[in-house]
Amino acid sequence: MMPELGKYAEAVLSSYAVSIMLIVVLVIASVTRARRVKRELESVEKRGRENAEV
Amino acid sequence: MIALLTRDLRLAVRAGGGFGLGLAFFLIVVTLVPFSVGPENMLLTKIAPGILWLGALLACLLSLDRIFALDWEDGSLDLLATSPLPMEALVSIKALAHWLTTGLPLVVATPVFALLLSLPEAGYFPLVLSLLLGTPALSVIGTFGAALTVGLKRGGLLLSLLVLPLYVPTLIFGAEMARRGAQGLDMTTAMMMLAGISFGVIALLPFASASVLRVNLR
Amino acid sequence: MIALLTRDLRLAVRAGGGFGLGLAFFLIVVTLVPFSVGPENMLLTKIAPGILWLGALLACLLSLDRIFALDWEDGSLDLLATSPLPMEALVSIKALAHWLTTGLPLVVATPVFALLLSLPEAGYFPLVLSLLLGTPALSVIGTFGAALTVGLKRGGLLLSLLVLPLYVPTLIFGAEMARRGAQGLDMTTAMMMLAGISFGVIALLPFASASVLRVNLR
Amino acid sequence: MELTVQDLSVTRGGVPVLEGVSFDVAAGEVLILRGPNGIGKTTLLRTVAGLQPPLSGHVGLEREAMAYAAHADGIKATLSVRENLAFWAAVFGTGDIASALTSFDLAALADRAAGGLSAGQKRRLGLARMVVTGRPVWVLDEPTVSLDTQAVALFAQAVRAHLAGGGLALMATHIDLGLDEARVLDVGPFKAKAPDLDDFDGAFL
Amino acid sequence: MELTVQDLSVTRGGVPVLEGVSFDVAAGEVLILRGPNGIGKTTLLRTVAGLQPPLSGHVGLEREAMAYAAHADGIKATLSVRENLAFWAAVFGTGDIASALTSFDLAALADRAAGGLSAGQKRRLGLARMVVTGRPVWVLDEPTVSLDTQAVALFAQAVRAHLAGGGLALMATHIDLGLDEARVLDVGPFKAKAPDLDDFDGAFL
Amino acid sequence: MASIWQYANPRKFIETTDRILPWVAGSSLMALVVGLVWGFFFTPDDYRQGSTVKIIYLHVPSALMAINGWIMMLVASLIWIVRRHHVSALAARAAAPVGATMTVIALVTGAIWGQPMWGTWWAWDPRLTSFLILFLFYLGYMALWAAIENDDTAADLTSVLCLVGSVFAVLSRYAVNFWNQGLHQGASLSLDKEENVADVFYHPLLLCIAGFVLLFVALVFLRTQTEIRARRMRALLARERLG
Ligand code: HEM
Ligand SMILES: Nc1ncnc2c1ncn2[C@@H]1O[C@H](COP(=O)(O)OP(=O)(O)OP(=O)(O)O)[C@@H](O)[C@H]1O
Ligand SMILES: Nc1ncnc2c1ncn2[C@@H]1O[C@H](COP(=O)(O)OP(=O)(O)OP(=O)(O)O)[C@@H](O)[C@H]1O
Ligand SMILES: [Mg+2]
Ligand SMILES: [Mg+2]
Repeated sequence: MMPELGKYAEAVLSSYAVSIMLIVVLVIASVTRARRVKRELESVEKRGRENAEV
Repeated sequence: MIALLTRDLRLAVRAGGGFGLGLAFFLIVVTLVPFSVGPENMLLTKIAPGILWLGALLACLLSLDRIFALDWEDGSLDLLATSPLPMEALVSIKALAHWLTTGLPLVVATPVFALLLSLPEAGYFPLVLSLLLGTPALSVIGTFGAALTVGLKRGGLLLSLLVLPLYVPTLIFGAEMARRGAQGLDMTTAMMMLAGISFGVIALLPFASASVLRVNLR
Repeated sequence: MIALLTRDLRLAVRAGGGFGLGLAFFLIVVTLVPFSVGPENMLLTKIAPGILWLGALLACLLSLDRIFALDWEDGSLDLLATSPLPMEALVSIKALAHWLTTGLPLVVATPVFALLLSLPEAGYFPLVLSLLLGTPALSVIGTFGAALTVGLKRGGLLLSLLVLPLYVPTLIFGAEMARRGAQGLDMTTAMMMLAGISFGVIALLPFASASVLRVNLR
Repeated sequence: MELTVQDLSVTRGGVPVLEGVSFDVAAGEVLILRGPNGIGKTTLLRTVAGLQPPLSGHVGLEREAMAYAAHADGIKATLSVRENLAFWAAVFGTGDIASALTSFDLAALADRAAGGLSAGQKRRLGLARMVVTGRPVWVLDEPTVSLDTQAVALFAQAVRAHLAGGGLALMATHIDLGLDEARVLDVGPFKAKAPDLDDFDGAFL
Repeated sequence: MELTVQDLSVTRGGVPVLEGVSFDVAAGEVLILRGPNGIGKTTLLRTVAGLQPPLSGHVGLEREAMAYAAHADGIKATLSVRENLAFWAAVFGTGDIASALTSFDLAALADRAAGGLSAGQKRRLGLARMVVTGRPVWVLDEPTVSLDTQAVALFAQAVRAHLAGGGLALMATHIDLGLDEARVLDVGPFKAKAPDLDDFDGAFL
Repeated sequence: MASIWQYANPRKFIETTDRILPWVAGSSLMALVVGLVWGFFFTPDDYRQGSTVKIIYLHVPSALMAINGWIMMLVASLIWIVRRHHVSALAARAAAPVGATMTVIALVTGAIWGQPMWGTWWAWDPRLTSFLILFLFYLGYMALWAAIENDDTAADLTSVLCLVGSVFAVLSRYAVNFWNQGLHQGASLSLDKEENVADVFYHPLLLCIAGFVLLFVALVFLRTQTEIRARRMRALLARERLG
C-alpha cells in the first residue's frame, strides 16, 4: 500500500506529519475555544436574565 | 513647533545621554563584534559595512520607546494633543528630534567606528552617505511604531517586534549600498531605492502616525 | 524568597513579554544579520557562533535595567530593603529571575536561530552548552551593574557602559568555545574558563551587589 | 462661552460607570463634582476634556477650548520651573509666564529644577500650567491635593481671576477648595445601571 | 517600643532643610507633623524611616521596625489587589491579608488588577499594605490624599486598631485625618537657617 | 435582496455562518483527504526531484493561503476603517492565527524540502526570506491585538498596522529580490499551459488548494463567531461587575 518513497522518505513523511499536526492543532484549538466561549457566554447570559428577573 | 523641538533636545541633553545612548550602544556593538566573531582582519573587513548598519539600526530601535513614553506618562501628550499644534506636526517633530539625537550622531561617529572594524578606505563615503540617507527613514518608521504602542504597559517588546519587519527594506538597501561601495561596485540602484524609501516614508508615514496617535489618545 | 521569585516571574509574564523581550531582541539581531552582511552562506556559517553569542549578550544587556528600576520607582525596593529578607538573597533572587526570564529562553531558542544562520551541525551542542554555562554569569554580572545604577535617572546608558567591560571575558571564552566547537577543534580550555567565571561570579558577586544596593538605598 | 453636557454616559475599561449626566456651566461659573471614591469623577472629567470618547451623549464644547490637569501634570523633572512653564506658554501661543509664576508664588523657585520641588510646590507648578494655556475652560481633577492652606487660598484666587476673565471651571475634589460661590454637583445618582441583555447589536454593548 | 528622635537635621539635594528636630512617640501614640509646603516634612519622614541618612542627630529605632508609605506605594498595576497584598504579606512573613482587605473595604475589589483602580481605591490599597507588613511603626506621608470622607474614617479606624495593638504612627498631612487624639507637631520652627558662610569646613555644608 | 452589509450585524452573521459552516467544513475535509491521498499514493515520482515532489501538495497550498490570508485581513481592515463594521474587524483578528499557521506550514515544508533539493534547510532566498518577514508581520499583528484592552482601539490600530505593513511587505519583496537572486523556482501555476507542472501533479494539487481554501474559510467563520461571542461576553461581564 505504502508508495515507495526511496531515500527521501524521511523528508516527505516528516513534512506530511508536521503539516497535518499543525492543521489538526489549529482546528482543535479553534473548535475547543469556540465551544468554551459559547458555553461561557450562555451561562453569563443566563445569569444576567435571572438577575434581571429578581 | 520650535518650542517642542528645543524642549525635546534640551530634555535629551539634560537626561545625561540623549545623544549618548544610541552612540554608546553603537560603540558596544562595534567593540564586541571582534570579540565574538574573532579578530581576523579579512573577515572583519568583509562584514564591516553590514555590522555598522546593523549597529546603527539597533541603536535606533532601542531609543524608540522614549519618543512618546515619557510624555505619555506625565500627561504632556494629552495636553499636547489638545494644543493648537496639529498632530501631524507633532509626530514629525518627534521624529526629527529622534533623528537629531540618535541618527545624526551615529552618522557623524560612523567613520571612527568603521576604523575599528577595518573598513576599506573606499567604503567610508558610501557608508556615511547610506546612513545619512537611511537613518531619517528609521526615525520616521520608528515614530510610527512608537505611536502605535504608546500607552501600552511594556510596549518596548511589542514595539521592536512591530518595527522590525518595517525596517527590513531600509536595511537591505542601506547595507547593500554600503557593501557595494566598499567593494567598488556600482551602487546607484541601491542608493536611489534608499533615497526613495526615505522620501516616501517622510512624506506619507506621519499621517499614519498621527492617526494612530489620535486613536491612542482617545 | 519564593514569594519574591514568583512575583517577579508573574510580573514578567503579565507584562506580556518578560520572557519574550530578550527572545524578540535575539530574533531581531539574528534575522537582521543576513540582511546587513549579505546572504552568502559561507560567510554566515563563519560568523554564526559569534553573532549568536553577541545577540544573546545584547538581549541580556537590554533587559538589565528592568531588574531593579520598576521596584525602585514605585517604592517596592525601599520596602524590600527594610523587610526581613537579607539583601544578598534579594539580589540573588533578582539575578535568578532575570536568568529565568531572559537567559534560559535564549538557550532554549538558540538552535532554531542557529538554523537561520546555517551553523554547521557540529556547532549546535557546543553553542548551546556555552550559552548554558555563560548566561548565568551574564545575569549575575548584570545584576551587579543594575544595583550600581539603581535610582539614577536614565541609568540605562550608564549601566550598559559599566557592564560592557565586565562582560568581555565571558563573551570571549563563550564565543571561543562555540567557535571551536563549530570547527571541530578542542574546546576544553575555553569551557573550563567559562565555567570558572560563572561559578566564581555566582558565588562572590552577590555580596558586592548587595553592598552597593545598600548604599544606593540609603 | 458655555459648557453644556447633555445626557453623557462614560466608560472606563469598557465598563459604563456613569450615565445620563447633564449639566451646564456658564462663563464666570465654577462647578464642583463630588462623589465617593471610584464613582467615576475622573472618568467623567477625562471624557468632558475630550481625552476619551463618550459612550453616548454630547459635550457642547470642542476640546480645543479646554485645558485638563490631573495628578500627572506634564512636568519635566530635569527642566527648571521657568522652562517648564515657558514651554507650555509657547505651545499654546500665550507667551507670558510672569503672571502665572506670581499667582502661584513660584517666582522664588523659578530657576530650580522641577524634580527637586516638594509635593505641594510641584502641584502649584501644575496649576500654574493651567494659567499659561490661556484656555477658557479649566478641567481639574483633585487640584488641591498636597497643598497647604495658604496655597489653597492662592488657588481659589487664581480660579476667581480666571472666572473674572470670562473663563469657567469644572473640577472634582474631596476636600474644601475655599470656593464658596461654586455650584456643587453630586455625581452619585448617575451611577450606571446594569444593561439590557437582549440588546445584542452592532456595538455589542 | 518607643520612637525617639533627637536633635535631627535633615538635608535634601545637599541643602539642610530642617534642623534640631526632637520628639518622641510612645507605643499607642500617633504624632502628626504639620507645616507649610516645602518645609521639609517629606524629607524628615524619609530620614526617620531610614531611607536617607541624617545630617546629624539620632533616630532611636532601627529601620527594621518601620514601614514607610508615600505616594509611590509599591503597587504593581498588573497584579490583582489580592496578589499585591499577598506578596507583601509573604515577604514580611505575616501571611494574613483578609483583615487588611476588610479594614480598607477592598474585599469587593480583591480580584481586580491594581492598575484599574480609581485614585482613592489605589490609595486604600497602599494603606492596606501597611497593615500586612506587621511592623510596629508606621511612617506615613500624606496618607489620605484622594480619599473620600468615608475612606478617611476607615483609615482613622485602622490607625486606632494599629495603636491598640501596641503600634505607633508618625505622619505628615495638610488635611484633617479625623484622629482627634493625635498629638500635633508643627515643624515650621525647625526650619534650617542659612549656613554661616565662613564655616567652609569638613562637611562642605 | 438585502444589502451584503446586513452580515455586518453580529447576530445575522452568526446565524448565516452557522448554516453554511458544516458544508464548508465538510467539503474542505473531503477535498483535503481526496487530494492528499491522491497526491501521496497515486502520483509518480518526479524524474528530478524523486518522491520529494509529494511535498508540493502541502507546500504550495499553504504558501498560497499564507499570502491570501494576509490579503483577506487587509480587505477586512479596510472595511473596518471605512464602514466601521465590527464583524469585519473581528474577522481580521480571527484570520491572523490561521494565516500564521499556514505560513509556518509553508516554511517548515519548504525547509524540509530544501534539505534534499538544495542541500540546506535554510537559505536566504528571496521567496523564503519574504515568507519569514510575512511571518513576523503576522506575529506583530497578533501581538498588537493581544496587547490592547479596548477592542475598538485595537481594531483601529491593527487595521492601520495591516495597511502600512502591506505596503512594507511589498517593498520588502522587491528589496529581497534585488538583494539575492535565489534558488527557489518561479511561479509554475500560471495559466500559460506550457510552464505548468505536469498534469499528473496538477490535478491533485488543484484539489489540495481547494481544500486549503475551504479550510481557511471554515476556520475563519468559526473563529469569527468565537470572537463575536467573546466580545459580547466581555461586554456583559464588564456590565455585571457594576452590580
Ligand atoms: C523554507 C522554505 C520555502 C519557502 C518559505 C517557500 C515558499 C514558497 C512560496 C511562497 C511559494 C509560492 C506559491 C506561489 O506563489 O504560487 C512556493 C511555491 C513553490 N515552492 Fe517553495 N518555499 C520554500 C522551499 C521550497 C523548496 C526547498 C522547494 C523545492 C525544491 C520548493 C518548491 C516550490 C514549488 C515547486 C513551488 C510551486 C511553484 C509555483 O507553482 O508557483 N519550495 N514556495
Ligand atoms: N478595567 C476596569 N473594569 C472595571 N472597572 C474599572 C476598570 N477600570 C476602572 N474601573 C472602575 O471605574 C471606576 C471609576 O473610576 P474613577 O477613577 O473615574 O473614579 P473617581 O470617581 O475618580 O474616584 P476617586 O475619587 O477615587 O479618584 C472605579 O470604580 C474603578 O474601579
Ligand atoms: N536640590 C535641591 N536644592 C535645594 N532645595 C531643594 C532641593 N531639592 C528639594 N529642595 C527643597 O527641599 C524642601 C523640602 O521638601 P519636602 O518634600 O521635604 O517638603 P514637604 O514639607 O514634604 O512639602 P509638601 O508639603 O509640599 O510635601 C523643599 O522646599 C524643596 O524645594
Ligand atoms: Mg479620581
Ligand atoms: Mg511632602
